[in-house]
Amino acid sequence: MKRTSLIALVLCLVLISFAGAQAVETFKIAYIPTSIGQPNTNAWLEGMMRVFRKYPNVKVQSFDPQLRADLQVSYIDDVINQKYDAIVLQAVDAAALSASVKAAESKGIIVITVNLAVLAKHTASVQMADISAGYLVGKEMGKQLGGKGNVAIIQSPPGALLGVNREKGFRQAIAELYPNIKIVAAQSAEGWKKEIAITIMNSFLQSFKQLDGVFAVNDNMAEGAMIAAEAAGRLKDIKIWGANGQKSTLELIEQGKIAGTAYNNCYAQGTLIAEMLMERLTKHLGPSKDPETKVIQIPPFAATKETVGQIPPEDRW
Amino acid sequence: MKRNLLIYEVRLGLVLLVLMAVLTIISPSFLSLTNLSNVIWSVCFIGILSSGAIYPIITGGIDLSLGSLAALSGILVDMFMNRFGINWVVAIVLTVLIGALIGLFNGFIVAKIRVPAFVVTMAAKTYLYGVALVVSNGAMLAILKPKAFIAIGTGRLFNLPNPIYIMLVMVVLSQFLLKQTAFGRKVIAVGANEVAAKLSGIDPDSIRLLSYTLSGATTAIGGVVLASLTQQVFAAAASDIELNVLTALVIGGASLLGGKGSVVGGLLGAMIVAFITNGLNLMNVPAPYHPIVTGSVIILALLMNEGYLVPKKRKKVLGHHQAAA
Amino acid sequence: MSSHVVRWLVLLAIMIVLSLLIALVNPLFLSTGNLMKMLQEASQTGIVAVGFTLVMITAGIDMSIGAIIAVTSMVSINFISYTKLPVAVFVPITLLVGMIAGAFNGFFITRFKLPEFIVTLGTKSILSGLALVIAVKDSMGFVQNVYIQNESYLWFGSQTFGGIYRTTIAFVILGVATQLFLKNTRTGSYIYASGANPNAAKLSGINTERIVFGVYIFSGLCSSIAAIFISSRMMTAMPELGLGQEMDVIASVVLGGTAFSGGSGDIWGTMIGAVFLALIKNGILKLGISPWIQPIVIGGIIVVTVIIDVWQKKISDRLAAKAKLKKLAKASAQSAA
Amino acid sequence: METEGKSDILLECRKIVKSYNGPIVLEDVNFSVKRGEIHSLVGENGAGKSTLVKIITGAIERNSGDILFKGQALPLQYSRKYAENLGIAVIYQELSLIPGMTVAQNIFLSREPLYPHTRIINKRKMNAMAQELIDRYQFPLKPSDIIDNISIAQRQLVEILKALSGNASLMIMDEPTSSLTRTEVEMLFKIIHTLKSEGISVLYISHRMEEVYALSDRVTVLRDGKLVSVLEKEQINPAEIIRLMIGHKLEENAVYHNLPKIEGRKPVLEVEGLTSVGKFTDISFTLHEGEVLGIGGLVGSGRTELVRALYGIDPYNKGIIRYLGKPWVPSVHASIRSGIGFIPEERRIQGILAPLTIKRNISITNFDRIAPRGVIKNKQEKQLAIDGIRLVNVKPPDPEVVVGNLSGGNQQKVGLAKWLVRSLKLIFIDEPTVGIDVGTKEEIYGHIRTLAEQGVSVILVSSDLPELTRLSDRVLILRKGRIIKEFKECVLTSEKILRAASGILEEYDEA
Repeated sequence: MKRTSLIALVLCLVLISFAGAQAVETFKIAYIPTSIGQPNTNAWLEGMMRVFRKYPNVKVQSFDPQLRADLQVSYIDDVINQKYDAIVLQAVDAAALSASVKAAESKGIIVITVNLAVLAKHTASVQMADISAGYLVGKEMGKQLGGKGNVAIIQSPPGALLGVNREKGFRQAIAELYPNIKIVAAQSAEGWKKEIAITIMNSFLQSFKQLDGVFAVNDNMAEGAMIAAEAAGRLKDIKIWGANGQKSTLELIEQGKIAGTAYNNCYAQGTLIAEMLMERLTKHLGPSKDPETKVIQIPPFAATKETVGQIPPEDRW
Repeated sequence: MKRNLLIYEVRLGLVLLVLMAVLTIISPSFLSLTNLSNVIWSVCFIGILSSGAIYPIITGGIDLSLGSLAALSGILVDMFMNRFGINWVVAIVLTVLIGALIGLFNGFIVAKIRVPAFVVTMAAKTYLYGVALVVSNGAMLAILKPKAFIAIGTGRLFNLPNPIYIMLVMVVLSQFLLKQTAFGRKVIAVGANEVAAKLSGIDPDSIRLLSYTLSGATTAIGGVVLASLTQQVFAAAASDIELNVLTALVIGGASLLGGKGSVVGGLLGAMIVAFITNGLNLMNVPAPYHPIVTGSVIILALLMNEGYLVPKKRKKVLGHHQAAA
Repeated sequence: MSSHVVRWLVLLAIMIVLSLLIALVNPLFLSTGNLMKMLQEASQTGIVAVGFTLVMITAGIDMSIGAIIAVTSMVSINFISYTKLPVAVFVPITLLVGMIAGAFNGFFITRFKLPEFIVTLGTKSILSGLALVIAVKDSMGFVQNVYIQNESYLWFGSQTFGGIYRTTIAFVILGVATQLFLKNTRTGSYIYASGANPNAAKLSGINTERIVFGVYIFSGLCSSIAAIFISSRMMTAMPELGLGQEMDVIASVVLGGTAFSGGSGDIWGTMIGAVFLALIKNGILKLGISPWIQPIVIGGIIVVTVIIDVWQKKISDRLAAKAKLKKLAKASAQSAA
Repeated sequence: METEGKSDILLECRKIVKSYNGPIVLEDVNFSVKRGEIHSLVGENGAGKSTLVKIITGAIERNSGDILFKGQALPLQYSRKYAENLGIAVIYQELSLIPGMTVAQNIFLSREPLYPHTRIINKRKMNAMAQELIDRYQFPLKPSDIIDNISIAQRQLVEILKALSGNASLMIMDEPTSSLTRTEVEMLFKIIHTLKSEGISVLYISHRMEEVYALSDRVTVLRDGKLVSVLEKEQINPAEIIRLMIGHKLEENAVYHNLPKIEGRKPVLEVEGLTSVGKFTDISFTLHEGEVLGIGGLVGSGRTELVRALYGIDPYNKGIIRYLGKPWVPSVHASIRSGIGFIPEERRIQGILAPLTIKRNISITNFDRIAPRGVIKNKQEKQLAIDGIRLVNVKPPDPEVVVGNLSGGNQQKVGLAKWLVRSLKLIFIDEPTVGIDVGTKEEIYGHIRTLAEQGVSVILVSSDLPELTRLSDRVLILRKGRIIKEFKECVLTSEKILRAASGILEEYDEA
């Protein structure tokens, strides 16, 4: 038991050293993305911080749900218990988070969702509209293909709404605008993983001697598809599109290796969210009383070799 | 033992051939050099990790920290090369050394302090993920240079991707180390009967220590290769890969109670899974059905290996419990 | 036996110390609301862990628990969204599905003597696929997660007097019942026997196959119970719900002192283990530290805890040995005289 | 308990035939046990003893022949439970108790007293019943003892109680004394006689002739699956039994009595005042080249601890050891490198690597030879295994056979072989022939003597006194960690051995 208490003491020091000084009167904001360490989630945070840095009394705490809705739910409960003032949430699932969001707002916590509005009504949702992003990709790719050809899709894991919506939009565009473009295959990459996207692309290249376009529902997987196509020496004949517009992909677009992506200015998104929050917080407005969730859509921008130049370096994430 | 395991691996090989035959019939584009090389390519990462992960398992332990460590290694090698500007060869050596050290640390807690390997390495999985986040500033970093480094993962030799050669070399080395060296034999002995091994002049602790160190080192190599072929590193890069490695090894004849197993079997196991996935992709089977088929085939493969479903007289196999005794 | 009690005390001591430290940093940690929530999370893991403990006592392992949660929650979701059946009808059916899944494991493990680990991994894979297949879909065939409104179903995940979650109550009841069952019934002792020395158990006329079979069914049952509470509490379910929870469950059981070698361990330990894990994971969020550091601290605490556990065992053993030596010395002195 | 008339016979087997698809292991064996008699069943391994027992207990079915128990004919195929319910109980060689459970739980496992109309165990009642049994036979046990914490002998008592609680009328004991000390054996014998006096028949299976000799009312001898003969009380004598079992009279040279004088040989191991607190105290002796030094004494007298310390497994507190004249600090590694070998007790737990092949088991101590640079030379390894197998003639002589599947005797031979292939100077041997049949015993004795004749020094620890006296040039008797007696001269025939043995017993019982 002596040893136990000794260890305990050590732990005590460790923990306390970690525990930052808790300012007395602060706004505590919880940032709950689908997972940390992703370019877009980091960019949103950075975008928000560009605003929050001006307010010393704002403390932002991020959480790491590792793509698990049940963890997001549990984090929100915790945020409620800890009496945070606001939550910025990129929901893994629209239904799964509804109950929690409802609870949070009823406790006077402002909830702003990113990219995906949960079913329950909440203060605001700032979206890069997934469906229209997919639609945009479909439209642009169709143009590049001259309205005909074989196209394959690298899907997100089944049930991941973000990816699913983009795919929906894409399929919709193809169906409506290009009757001569055939969607020949669709395979989903477990965990949005790049190496798996490569494997899937390989099997596409294998099964289709004539493949003209590939839509990977995020840039990461598009890069994977690119690697595979390049290795097979068929990159020239295949227009690979992604969605998000992360920095590395934009560079590949400039090099002409990737055909394009639906670029979304995550910094701007983050900044917008932060400004809305500060507005309500400083005026102590609390969650909005409006009957409907205020949805702000940031129109996606089709970044291709031609247009990518228009994206200034400071907006590249 | 050796003879039995050989038989086991041969049987596994047969299962693989049957599978390939079936796939060729179903989808003609299956049996082509490019496709086969693609499939083998897709098991490279698992193959490389298995070549080291087999050792803790044979000593009756386990290493669940593979995924986090691999990701961390990728991040480290990138940091060395592109943040500190160290020559890529040196950077890789450093990374592998660090991987070995982390493995050694796990091994120390398991062998010397005698904490169950499962808990130790599971905790390691957790905190190494944290370390990876810290080192990478929680960012997903793209590796675009040096070209030589990228070539490791993306280059080709005799029209086959480099990783295949790397994996084959590691697997062969691992198999050789296990079957043809005193060290390997000692590892097996410790797994089979620690007391007897000890009385025969083997020091189980140091054998364990070395096993985990090996596992750490090979995992680091795997991480480097993964980083090079995806040209990108981040903390969650290889999350949960350890389960796939474990599955491969156990299909390959390894027993979680120790004393049994081989990396060649592990590779065959991984390929069985990979071929199924590939076949499903070629046939464009919708995602939900992939795991169903894979799972069923795994169980069928097991049944075959245990001597069921095959006409020849079934061989009595030890159940887990007897094996434990 | 007594050594068990000691290690519980040690674990509890560590828990108390940690709680106090966390409370120092953030008093909200000790608020009823938070404690109840912590217990609720412990219960969600714990309910599964109870079944898992029995599996491990028979020297087995069940990697399919997560997938069983996924598939069973999908089953009840289907009932809710496609039928008007009352909860009292479809919840039992859901539980039955869980038991069938467990029986599937049990069958291959006992009938064909396949290694538990890999069989259950196979099952996991199959079931997680099934969960996707049966998941509620929209017109375009994409998975669409339902927002549960069925009041009587939401009852399970809701709170009751004193803010206690019903999940917690269920966990306690299940835990205590199982513990009593293990220690006081014939079947209970058969379970230990089958894990500790299967051959001997067979010699005593125990049908170990049947025991193992039953244990996997029970594990399936526990997982499906958890599925109902979790989905009710989230007011929805996803086809990937529960996947990735295996590690937490195993960790609780192992921290609770049940060995992979079988024949030892009990539910008290598992319950403490589950609460311990929930405590760290919940407490860490109270420290206001970066999510990058959190896993490092959690991993660190777990390692330190198990090391302490080993030490306390070593110490008590050493004390015992010392006492024995004293006795021997006395004896030899007498014999010399 | 009447002993007149037909009912005199409890168990009768007529013309039992058993063959495991092909080879016939039992051929027309007739066998009977009377009520309240102690009946020994002897024969070499493979003679069919265990098969016959398995058939009687219902573990396996017979091909033909009748079994009558209490005059009732038993079906061709029946379960263990069925036999148990009839009153046929077995004390298994490998103890069949559940670790972690209490004595009471083990005694009543699967027969626990339940509360009416439930499956809930009535623990109070169960413990009371256990206590009752224990008192009745005055066993040194407590119902609440956890099995892991009691001695092997006590566990055996639990086994017996387990059988008694199922009110058995025939109790089959398979090698019950293999792991018991002399005094424990005597206690067991007392118990066996108590059982007899209660009219319970005991079917006793053992390789230890002196036990068979001391206990039996009748002895049935099997050889190669055939009944050789049934000896009545007066006909029983060890030499005769061995003759019947082995089939040919043991050539005289099988009994090693022409022991060479050890004077003038150079000392190999010199030990002075070796002490390990709580294990052994002030041990001093000198072991000469080619000498077999026996160490006797009760289990727990410090014999095993002593050799473990000398071999370098366990540390010791004080004392000086000289090996080949030079000061020596033992460590397993150093020992092996300098030509010292060690054959531990409990061969299955400590000796062999059960899941590995003979070849692998032999290599384990010889990496310096088959893998000088760390890489294994397959040819040498194979050759080494073949040599080893030939040296001790393991059956089957196939290096690739898994050791776990060999008979106890052959496992021990492999354990011996891995050392014999090395050029040894000194070897420690702990309980080499536990549970091994007479024939193999003789072989192993042969190897030990051959070692000695080749100039290898041997330290032999054994509870089997004939073994000690037959093989050793000198015997040290340990008691409570001290040397209390040294025997110099040795004896020849088994009767003399038995007499000497009991003589020795008196010697150290009074000390």
